[in-house]
Parts: sequence; structure tokens; C-alpha cells
Amino acid sequence: MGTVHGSGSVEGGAPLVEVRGVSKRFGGTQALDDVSVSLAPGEVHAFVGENGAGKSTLGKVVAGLYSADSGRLLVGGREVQRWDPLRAQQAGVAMIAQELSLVPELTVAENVFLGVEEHRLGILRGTLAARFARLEDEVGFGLPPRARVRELRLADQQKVEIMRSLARDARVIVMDEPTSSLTTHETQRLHRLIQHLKAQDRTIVYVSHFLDAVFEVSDTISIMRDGRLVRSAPAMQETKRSVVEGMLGRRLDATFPPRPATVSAEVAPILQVSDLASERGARGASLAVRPGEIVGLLGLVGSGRTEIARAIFGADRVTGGDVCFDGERITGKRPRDAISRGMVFVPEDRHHQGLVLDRSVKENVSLAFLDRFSRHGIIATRDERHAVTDMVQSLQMRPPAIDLPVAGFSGGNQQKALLSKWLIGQPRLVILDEPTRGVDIGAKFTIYEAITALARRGVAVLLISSEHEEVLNLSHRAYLVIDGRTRGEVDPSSTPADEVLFQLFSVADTTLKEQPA
Amino acid sequence: MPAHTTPAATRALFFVRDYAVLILLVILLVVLAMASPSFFTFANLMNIANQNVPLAMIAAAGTFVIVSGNFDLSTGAMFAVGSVSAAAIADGTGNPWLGLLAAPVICVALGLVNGVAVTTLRVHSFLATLATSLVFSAIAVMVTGGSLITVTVDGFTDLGRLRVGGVFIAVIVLATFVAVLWFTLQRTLFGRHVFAVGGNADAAELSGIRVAKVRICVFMLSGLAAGLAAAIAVSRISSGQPQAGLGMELEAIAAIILGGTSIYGGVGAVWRSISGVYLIALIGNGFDIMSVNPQLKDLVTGVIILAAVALAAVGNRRR
Amino acid sequence: MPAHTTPAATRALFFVRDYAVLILLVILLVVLAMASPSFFTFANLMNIANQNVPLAMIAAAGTFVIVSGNFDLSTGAMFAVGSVSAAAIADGTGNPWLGLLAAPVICVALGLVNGVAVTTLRVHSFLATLATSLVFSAIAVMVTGGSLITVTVDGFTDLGRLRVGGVFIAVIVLATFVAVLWFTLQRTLFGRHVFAVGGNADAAELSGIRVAKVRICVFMLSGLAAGLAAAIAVSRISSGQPQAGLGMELEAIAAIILGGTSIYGGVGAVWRSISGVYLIALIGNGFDIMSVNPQLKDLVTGVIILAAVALAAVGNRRR
Amino acid sequence: GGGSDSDGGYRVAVLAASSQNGYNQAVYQGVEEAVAETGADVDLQLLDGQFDANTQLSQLQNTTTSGDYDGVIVVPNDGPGLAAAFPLAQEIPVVTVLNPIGPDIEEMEPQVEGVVSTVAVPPSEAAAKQAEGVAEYCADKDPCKAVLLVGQLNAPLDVARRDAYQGVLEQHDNVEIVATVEGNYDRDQSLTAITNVLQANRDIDAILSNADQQTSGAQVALQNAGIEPSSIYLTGGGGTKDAVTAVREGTWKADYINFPVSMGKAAFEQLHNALTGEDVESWVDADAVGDVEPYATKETLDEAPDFGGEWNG
Ligand SMILES: Nc1ncnc2c1ncn2[C@@H]1O[C@H](COP(=O)(O)OP(=O)(O)OP(=O)(O)O)[C@@H](O)[C@H]1O
Ligand SMILES: Nc1ncnc2c1ncn2[C@@H]1O[C@H](COP(=O)(O)OP(=O)(O)OP(=O)(O)O)[C@@H](O)[C@H]1O
Ligand SMILES: [Mg+2]
Ligand SMILES: [Mg+2]
Repeated sequence: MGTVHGSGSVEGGAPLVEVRGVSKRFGGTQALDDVSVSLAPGEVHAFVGENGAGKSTLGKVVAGLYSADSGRLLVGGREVQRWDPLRAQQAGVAMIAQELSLVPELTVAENVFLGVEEHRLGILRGTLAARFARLEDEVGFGLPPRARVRELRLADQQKVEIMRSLARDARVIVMDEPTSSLTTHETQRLHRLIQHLKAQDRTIVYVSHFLDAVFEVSDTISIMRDGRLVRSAPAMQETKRSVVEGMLGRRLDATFPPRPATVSAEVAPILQVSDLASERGARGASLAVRPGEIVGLLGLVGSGRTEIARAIFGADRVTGGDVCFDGERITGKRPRDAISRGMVFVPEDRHHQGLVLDRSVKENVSLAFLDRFSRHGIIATRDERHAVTDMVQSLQMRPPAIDLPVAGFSGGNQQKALLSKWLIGQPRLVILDEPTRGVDIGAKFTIYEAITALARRGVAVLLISSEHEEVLNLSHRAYLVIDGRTRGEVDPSSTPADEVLFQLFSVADTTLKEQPA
Repeated sequence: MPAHTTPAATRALFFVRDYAVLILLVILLVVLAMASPSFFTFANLMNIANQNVPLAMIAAAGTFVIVSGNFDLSTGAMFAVGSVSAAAIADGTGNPWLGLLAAPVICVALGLVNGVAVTTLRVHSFLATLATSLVFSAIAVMVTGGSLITVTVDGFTDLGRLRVGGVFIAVIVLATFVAVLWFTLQRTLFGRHVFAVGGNADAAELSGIRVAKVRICVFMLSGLAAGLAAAIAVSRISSGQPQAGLGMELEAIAAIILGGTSIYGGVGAVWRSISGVYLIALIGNGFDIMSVNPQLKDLVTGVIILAAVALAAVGNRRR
Repeated sequence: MPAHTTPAATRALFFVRDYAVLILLVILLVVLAMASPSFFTFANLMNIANQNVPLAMIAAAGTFVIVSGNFDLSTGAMFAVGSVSAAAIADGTGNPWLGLLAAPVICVALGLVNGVAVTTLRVHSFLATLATSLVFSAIAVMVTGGSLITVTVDGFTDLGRLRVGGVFIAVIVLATFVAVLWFTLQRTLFGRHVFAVGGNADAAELSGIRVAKVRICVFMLSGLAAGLAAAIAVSRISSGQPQAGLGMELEAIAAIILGGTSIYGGVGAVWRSISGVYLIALIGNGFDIMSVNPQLKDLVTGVIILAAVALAAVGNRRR
Repeated sequence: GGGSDSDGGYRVAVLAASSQNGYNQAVYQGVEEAVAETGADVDLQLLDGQFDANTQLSQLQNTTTSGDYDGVIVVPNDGPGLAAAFPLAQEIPVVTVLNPIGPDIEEMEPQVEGVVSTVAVPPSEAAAKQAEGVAEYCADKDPCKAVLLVGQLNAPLDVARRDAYQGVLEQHDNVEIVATVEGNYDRDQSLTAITNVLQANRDIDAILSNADQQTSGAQVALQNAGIEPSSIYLTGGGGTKDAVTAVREGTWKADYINFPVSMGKAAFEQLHNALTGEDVESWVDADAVGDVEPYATKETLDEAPDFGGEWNG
């Protein structure tokens, strides 16, 4: 595949970093196959492609985390022989990894300036707070510098990653799905930041599955498919449709499948939650979900949607209120009780709460319902294999090699494994927390279809997503969530996304006013 | 940047990485067979198998502990308690089987103590079992007052010394135990849960697995192995003493890790630990039958362990 | 947070969790002072401090190893090599200081070997240092042929036995060493990087930290401590022998973890390890000065460790 | 010493190499018996050295600085290392049992100021006598194949023993040392080692071990291999009850007997002499404190039918 130089939109200066004919193989997977791209100063260069197309791998080769099997890497016009993160950093290349990579026991500020600490003769100088404050002025994320990263929620950790890449003062920053946990609002803030960096003649590599965002910020788009570069072209020459076609090799006509038929209000809810409070942050949630119904939770980051879901599922200690499932009170029971009754929970953090990364896809997918594939405690391996293969194929996971460890799969495909793990149990109620995080646009559609198919089969779905569009387009009803509490319902079919945001912010304001001090 | 590697070469590398301990075991077998005519005889190989039955049992069960992300540093002390209890009870009651049965029963109870300590105190098992091991060895000392209990009861030595068709009963017991554990780890619900707990305890909990229960079971299994091992060893030498098993916990852990089971949990296999045990055992046997200065044994063992590790590293060379 | 705990109560819980080892140390000091008039004397306290200088040094440096996510099981063996080399060199050259200096120098080199083995073989340091420890002890045996080297050179015992104003030189050396290490871990670039490597090696690598270099340095530091400890110990007993240091590696690790440093790496402090060392030392001293059956010492030590752990768990009670 | 009770009694510390070991238990028992026999008002305190040289050194320092004790009996883990505690902080008498304190493990006369008496035997001398028994048995066999089963070859004491064994046996051309293995004072390890040795050398004539536990293990190995233990020269060291029985029954040809209880008694007697200002023997030959000939064979034991060994471990 030939190289197309796509830096035309900017001054057209010599490329800062150039990748020529790079290939990289992992075991049986050709992650990169003769890929060439060049990154010009002052451009925002997007990598797009399906899950597993090789975007992260390419980013990691540029940032020195992986060494390619073959091919050349040129930085500032000179070929580099030895390349690793430190050399990359010294040459002005930094990266935000897709799978967050922070030191949990260090503080926010320590993480941000890790590796670039100011010191005199090896002794740290007390400038950390001041440096952090200066950086914070620029980015305005409002993170507490002295909090341990372990205590932050995912979105805030992602902000730490972003700040860390900025703290390197890099000329090239590879951002691998920097917004996968951020809300629209925060994404906007990042985009302004990117424009600011661009104005300083820095290069941003922007890897994202949000094509709107890609078109909003990028100057050049490189489309990848199956480890190969399809083309690099100025963003102006591309349309959303042309990009999707390049990525998938086919057309994608609709973004969302049709909404399943509305369930009558007379049907008894399978899940009835009243005034639920938990140790971790649910403060009074009341909601109901009927069989065949998709119910959304709409909230800002930190509003406590995850905490409500965890409390319902029994993952956190409940301190008040009630959960009734199928007419039975299950308040305060453990996850295994919920699972055995047919309630499942797909967590937002697939690495920490969802998957056992070192084990195979097969073992992960069957884990929660293993008793169904076993007799007297002994696993019926053939049944297991069939069921898992069917499940991952229905979600189009790639490669469909169920004996490989999950760790080796691309982010989006790991997400599919996570969904498979919970759908394989044919549950009656599915709680989905950010089910499409890191999933490509084609696969997203597959997941949406899977969700609507569930509802059509009579399964109840509780959907949490920071992409409010998802909630609004899929669900029958949606609750607004503020500060761990449910605050009224909206009708998704008639509410535009900005109206939701407006409501969330205004109710949040009144909440603040209501609470003295 | 490294040159192209063909798929065949890659496969070979992976094979070396995954089976380093087996490869070294075979190499050592061949070298010893060539070096000494007395080595590759049925009698000698049977002896090697037999001598290491106790350690192999503890390592086999220890695999579960390590795979579940834990450590059991108390196996040596449980072994001591098992040894002295078996000897004391057989000696006291005159019933050999009562004594031998007591060891595994008591040690399972001690394993339960470990499991409960680890799960309720929420402390890393390394420290918890270190503490319980002190308590257990003190118990062993108190049972005997510090001295040796010699057992002269008839039939007490059968378990440790008798053979069936040339094969030691102890070896048969080990083979059965290992087969059951192997099957349990690879093919049962419990085995899968052990892997899941070791790989990601949070995810396991959210998948409805009773993590604490799995942990407790794993420690009880380790106790069972220590007790069985003690019964066999005490029957073999027909005496129990509180220093028995000293250092055995570390030997077992070393063999497990040498086999290739990950110290971080989540990855491992029973056959690996058994290979690790016998790799080290072969070195010792070689020294004894070839009459080499025993002061060099440690040196050679250390170098061979490093070689096994280096071999496994070959396949991991590339990032 | 539990619904009904006040911030003050929460703070108290956190205090207990974070300072469990110190609290226990203080309780034990008070109990012993009340139980025996001979305990709380300058001479006795100075003795306790002095006796545990070698272990405390190894534990202080071992903190870096554990915080960096590694294990050093070879400190005992390095100590042995240091001991015999110091004795052999002092005896051979007649120069006491040359001998005493040789121990740390040689042990730093051994630490370098450990570091290189761990980083190039990409094996867990538990296994790598276990293997090198076998090699090192064999070296110690070969240096001496297994026998004892008695040093009669004048001045050789100064380091271990002399006092300055009633305070042992060894204690002063320890205090300095600990102060430097404390400062290094908390306030220097290197210390920060040790925490980062132990907390998340991938993140550290990504941040441009030379992870392998940090690991190697940490093992060299551990070697330095073992060597210094050996120099002090060998000077104190004016003889070197290859079994010196046996089991010291585990005592040091136990003290470090008892202090509250996480076995997973990324969290810990030098003062914690020193507290751990002296907590165990106080138990031993208490048994010696009070008329208690010494067979109970292990039992009591085990129970006190569990108590420390349980105390620390109080603050973590919540799910 | 400052620790005397007001009524004129004594406080004595007994520093065991390990309190959890049969030999040390027996020594302590001897001390207790001697205390009872002398009728003196003595308060005994047993300290556990945990087989750790450093621990024991600390204990010796603690007992002599605290001023709580009038005298010390010690079973050293590491005699040369313990010398570091001398000169003592306070002048109290120290009696050492089993090993001398000081740089030379063969020198029985006190090597450091403060040790008033040593109840022991030079290890090489005892080992040499054991080896002579082998040479004698081998006199009319050529070749006579011997196996050395020694404790730990990284321990100076055992290395000295091995050297003494070799020194004697090398003088006899017909005696061939076919293997030297470590028994680690453990039955099971000795069983393993001798089983392995027998694979290569089925026709051995003698096994020379420095400890009874090891010999017991070797005996099992022989039996497992179908070799009648009494058909070869099997000997050990220690004089445990099991060993004495084995020699009486002819299973073992000989045993080097120790008398830990009598040694403990002798040690206290010397300490008591020192405390009361009487004459102290600076070296008590530990081979001479027992009721029987220490280099025991079936014949010598037949002369003392009541002797059953002083300890078990
Ligand atoms: N460390 C690894 N070990 C084994 N295989 C890997 C590894 N990293 C990536 N792969 C494989 O390489 C291919 C490309 O992965 P990569 O992570 O680059 O995809 P991606 O384009 O970033 O996908 P996504 O959008 O899902 O993040 C995938 O098939 C993946 O399975
Ligand atoms: N591990 C944790 N420990 C303590 N508190 C937490 C933890 N995780 C989250 N919280 C708190 O719980 C509240 C809600 O968290 P969270 O951000 O997960 O909500 P959310 O609505 O699910 O948001 P999103 O899903 O968009 O991240 C926050 O106030 C947060 O500080
Ligand atoms: Mg990716
Ligand atoms: Mg959430």
C-alpha cells in the first residue's frame, strides 16, 4: 500500500515523525502490515479504523512502546535505530495509552510529572505544586493534585493521562482514545486544548471511534483496516460516509437500529428500586424496568449512575432503600444471588472489574455461568466451546480465537468479550454500564442491535452511557441522575441531547441551592 | 529493529518458552544417563520418584495457592505438626492407621485456619501464613516437648516403604493425587474459579464467585497435601520430630515457580510444579550417585535454575 | 463510608491502620517496661539496638526492593559471602579495614549480578534471587572450604564492638544508613522512581523511566546493605563462616511486610521496616529477660504478627 | 554478680543452642538434676538460641549486662562467634558445653577471659576415633568401601569432622571412600542420600555418620535396598536411646555416645564451684562423664546393661 502524504492542509513543513513500511506481528496476528504515515508539525492527525485494525499498535510504535518487526521510523528526518519510551520522550514524543497506565499509589501531581521531575543532584525540588498549578491553569480539569490516583474514577484518571502527556512538553502527542470515558462537555474542553497545542505547532495523533469528534478536530485522517493503511487524506476530502466505508469496507446506512416496541405501563416491572442508597455513593434512587423495556440513566460524569447500578446488583453495601427483582426483595444480597436470579451487570471498567486478562476468551466468557456448562462440578468442554463460539461470533469479535488470552485482543474486541460474558447467560435483566466504550462504529451498531434484540426477546435492559445519544436513541424511558439520586424522567424519543444536558445542569444547580452549606 | 521471524521460528520460540522446564528436565535426564550407568535404571528412577513424593504433593497443591494469587509459607510447619501428631497418635494408640490418618485431618484444619486468617484479616497471605507457621511450629514443639517420637507400631511403615509390583505405594498415592489435582485445576468449576480469583479477584467477585470461599478451599487443599506428605514421610522414617519440614515451604514454592507458574497468580499448571520438583531432585540424585563434592550441589542447582529461566526468557525476548 | 462514623472516628481508624506496627511497638515497650525492671535500662535498650543492626540494615534496603515490586532472597547468601571475604581478606592482608571494606564492595557486585539476572532474564526476582542465593552460598563455602576463618588482626573488631559515648559505632552507622535511605526513598528522584516502578512498571516505562536501571540499582543497594551488615557482624564476632546469614533474607522480608510495606510494591517506608525489625526483636528480648518458657516464643511472635495485621485490618473493614 | 537474691541464692541462665532440640533439652535436664542434687538455692532461666548464632550472641550479651544473673551455662551454636561477647560486661562465670568458646574449635582450655570451664571433647579427636573403628572393621577387607554421611558441609564443625574422617581413612590403603554426602541431621535427607549412593555402590562395607538421626535414615535406606544393616559397619554419633538399642541389638556396629544429661550436670557442678569459690576444672572431658565407654560397641554396652542412652532426638 503506497503512502499518501496528507499534511497538505497545514503549512506542509517537513514531517516531524515518519513511519515507513512498518510491520508488526503478535503470535498469529499481523497487527501492522507495511504501514507508512507521516506526521507534520502543527497538524492533528486522526487514526481511524475498526477494532483491531492496528491503530494502537501504530501509536505505540511511534511512541517507542513497541518495536516494529520491520520497517523504518524517522524522527525529524533522521532514521532512529534504537527507540524506546525514554528516547521518544527525549525526542519530544509522548503518548496517552488507550488502556490507562498510571501509578495508582502515587498522587495526581506525581503521576503527571513522573519521569520529568525537577531535581537538583537527584534531590527532588519542591516545585511540584507550582508546576501542577501552572498546567492546571492551561487545562482547567480541576483535579485535586494531592489525591492518590487509585481513588479517582476512570474519567479523572483519563484526565491525569492527558495532563501527563502535556507535562512532557512534547512536540508529538499520541492520544489513543483520550475521550472514551469523558462526557461531551469534557471532550469539548480537550478539543479546545488540542487547538491550542496545534497553534504552538505541535502534532497530535488522535485515535478515536467518535467520527464527529474526528472531523471536528483533525486535519488529516488515516484510515486503517486489518493492519493495513487504507489511505491518508486531508479531512476536508473525506466525509463521514467515505471514512466508514474505508474502515469497514462496506456501507453503514443507519447509526441506530429501530427502537423495539414500547412496553405497556400495565406490565409489572421486573426490577423495582425504591430510594436505594449505598456506601459508595447511591443516595436515593427509585426506578422501575419492565420486561422488554430499555431504560436509560442519564447523568453527568460522577453523578452516581455506576454506583446505583452496583448497588442494585449487590456489588456495594446497601445502606438504605429496597431492590425488588421479579417480585422478590433482594436488597443487600451479593452479586452471585443476582446472577442466579437472572440479573447481570456489565461493568464500565473492563480491565479491573470485567475480565481476567491472562485467561482465554473462552474462560472469561463462560465464567459467570460455568455451572450451566458443567455437571457435578466438571466442565463439559464441548458445550462450553460451542456456546462461547456462538456468542462471540454473534458479536463479531475478531479474531474469533477463543483460546487466546484476552490481554492480546484490541480494546474494542475485549469489550465484545465482556458483553459476551454476560449475554451468554440469557439473563432476564441486563445492566449495561458504558457498553460501547472503545468500540468501533461498525461494532457499535452490532452491539445496539444486540441490545434491541434482547428487549424484543423480553429481556429488561438498564442502560448507562455517557454518550447521551445512545441512551436517547435506544431506550424507551430514561431517568435523570444527579448526585446519586434519580431526578425525574424524560421521554427519549422527544428530547434532544442538549436539552438533556441543560436539564441535568439546571437540576444540579437547584440541588446545590436546596442543600444549605 | 529485529529482522523478520518466520511463523515456524516463532512457534519454536513459544514452545521453548512454554516448556522450558520440561526441556531442561529431558536434557538433564540424558546427561545423567550418559554420565552414570547407575542412573538410568528402573530402581534409581523409582527411588527418585519415591524420595520426592512429599515435596511433590505439597508443590502440586501449592500450585492452586499460587494460581489463586496467594502464598502458603506454612506448609513446612503444617508438615511438622502432621509428622509429630501422626507419630504421637500411632505411638499412643498403637493403631498405625489412626496415626497416619490424623496427619491429613489435622493439617486440613490448620489450612482452614490459614484460609480464615487470610480472608478475614485481609492481609497478604505471605505475612499471614508466615505468622501462622510460627504458631504451628510452636504447636509441633509442644506436642513433643522438642524431642523425637519413635514409632515402633507394626504396619506404621507400610505406607512409606511398601511396594506394589516394584512401585512404591507412596508413588502411587502421589500419582493419583497429582492426577486428581491436575484434572481439578483444568477441568472443574473449582479450578476455573481458582484461576479467576488469582487473575482478577474483583472480576471474579462480580461474576458471582465466592472469592473468600475459593481462597479458604485452596488453603485447605494445601493443608491436606502437607498432611498427606507428612504421613508418608513419617511412615517412611518411622519417627516424628518438630523440625521436620523445615524449609520445605520455600522448596515447594521454588519448584512451582521454576515450573513456570506465575507468582502473580492466574496462570499455571500442576504438571509444571511436578516438573520443577523433579528437575531439582535430579540434580541432587546426580550428585549422590556420581560422588561429586556435595559442596558444589548448591552451585549447580542455582546455575540450572537460572538456565531454565533463561531458556524460558528466550521466547519472550521481543517486546 | 459507613453511615454512622464521624470524621474523627474515621481518622482514628485510618491512624490505627497506618501506624499499626508503631502502636504495637509502643504497647510492647510499655508492657515490657512494666513487667521487668531490667528492660527499660539504657544498657538493655542499647543492646537491643546494637544486636539487630545487621538485620535492620538489610530490611531498610530491602524496603526499596519490595517497594519496587521485587524480592531479594539472596541477602542471607550475600551476607555469608561478605562475611567470609571480609575475614579472609583481613586475615590474608593483615589490614582490618581492607577486609571490612571488601564486604560491601563485593556484595554490591553480587547485587549487580542479581539485578542483571532479574532484568535480562525477565523472570520474577523471587526465583532469580533464589537461584543466585544458591550460587552465592556455594561461593561462600568455596572461599573457606567450608571451615571457619578466624581473624586475629588488630582493629578488626572496632567496627562491631567499640562505642562512642556509650553508643555502639554500629548503631551510629545504622542510624546514618537508615536516615540516608529514608531521605532517598521519600525525597529523591530515585526514590520516586522506585515507587513508580513498583506501582506500575508499564506506566513508569511509558513515562520514560529506565525501569531496568532502577531495578538494578535497587538490587545493588540491597547488596550494599548485606555487605555492610556482614562487615559489622564479622567484625563483632571476628570470624567468618559460610553459614552466616542463614535465613536472614526471610527475617528481613517478614519485618518489612510486618511494618506495612505492601508485598505488591508501590507502597512502603523505611521506618516501617525498622519498626518491624525491632518489634520482633523486642519479643525475643522480652522472653530472654522474663522467665517465660522459650518454647512459646514462636507462638507469641506469630500471634503478635497476626495482631499487628488485624489491627491494620480494622481500618480496612469496609467492603 | 549483682543478681543474687537477698537470701543468698543464685540466678543462672542456660543458653541453649535451641530449646526445641532433644540434645539441648537433655543438657538442661542435667543442669536441673544437678541443681536438685547440690540442694543449692538456684533460679534457672532457659534461653532459646533458635539455632542462630546472632541470637545467642545477643542473649549472652543481655544476660551479662543486665546484672540479673550470677552465672551462665551455654551450649554454643557458634563457639568462635560467641567469643565476641567477651570480655563480659560483668565478671560472672561462664561454663560452655559441647563446644568451646573462642577461635579454635579444637582447643578445650578456656580461650577467652570469663569462661571458667569447658565440658566438651575436641571434635576432630572424637571423629578420628570413630573413623578408627571403621579402619579396624575393614582390616581384613580389600577393598573396603566406606561412605561418609556428614551433617552440613558448610558448617565448620562438620567440615572438621569430615577432614578427620578422611585423615584417618586415607592412612589405610584398603579403605576406599566411595561417597561423601550430607545428612543434615535429618533422617529423611539421610535416607534419600544413602538410597542414591546405594544405586551406584551396592557393595558398600561401612557408613560413617556423625549423628544418630542420619544413621537411622541410612539404616532405612539399607533395609529398603534389601541390605541387612547388620551386614555392614554402620555407626553414628550422639548416643540416643534409639542408637543404644540399635548397637545392643547388633543392627549398628558402633556408636559414639554423648552424655548430654551428665554434661549438663558437670557443667552446673563446675559453675557452682566457681560461684562458691571452690576449685574449677577448666576442661571436663565430656567422654568421661558418662557411665559407659563413649566409643560403644555391643561388647562395651553388654558391660552396662542398664544404660539406655541419655536423650532422644
Ligand atoms: N500485546 C499484544 N499481544 C498480542 N496481540 C496483540 C497485542 N496488541 C495488539 N494485538 C493484536 O494486534 C491487532 C491490532 O491491535 P490494536 O490494539 O492495534 O487495534 P486497535 O486498532 O487499536 O483496536 P481498538 O480500536 O479496538 O483499540 C489486534 O488483532 C490485536 O489482537
Ligand atoms: N472507587 C471509589 N471509591 C470511592 N468513591 C468513588 C469511587 N468511585 C467513584 N466514587 C465516587 O462516586 C461518585 C460517582 O462516581 P462515578 O463517576 O463512577 O459515577 P457515574 O455516574 O457512573 O459516572 P461515569 O459512569 O460517567 O463515570 C463520585 O462522587 C465518585 O467520587
Ligand atoms: Mg486500540
Ligand atoms: Mg460510571
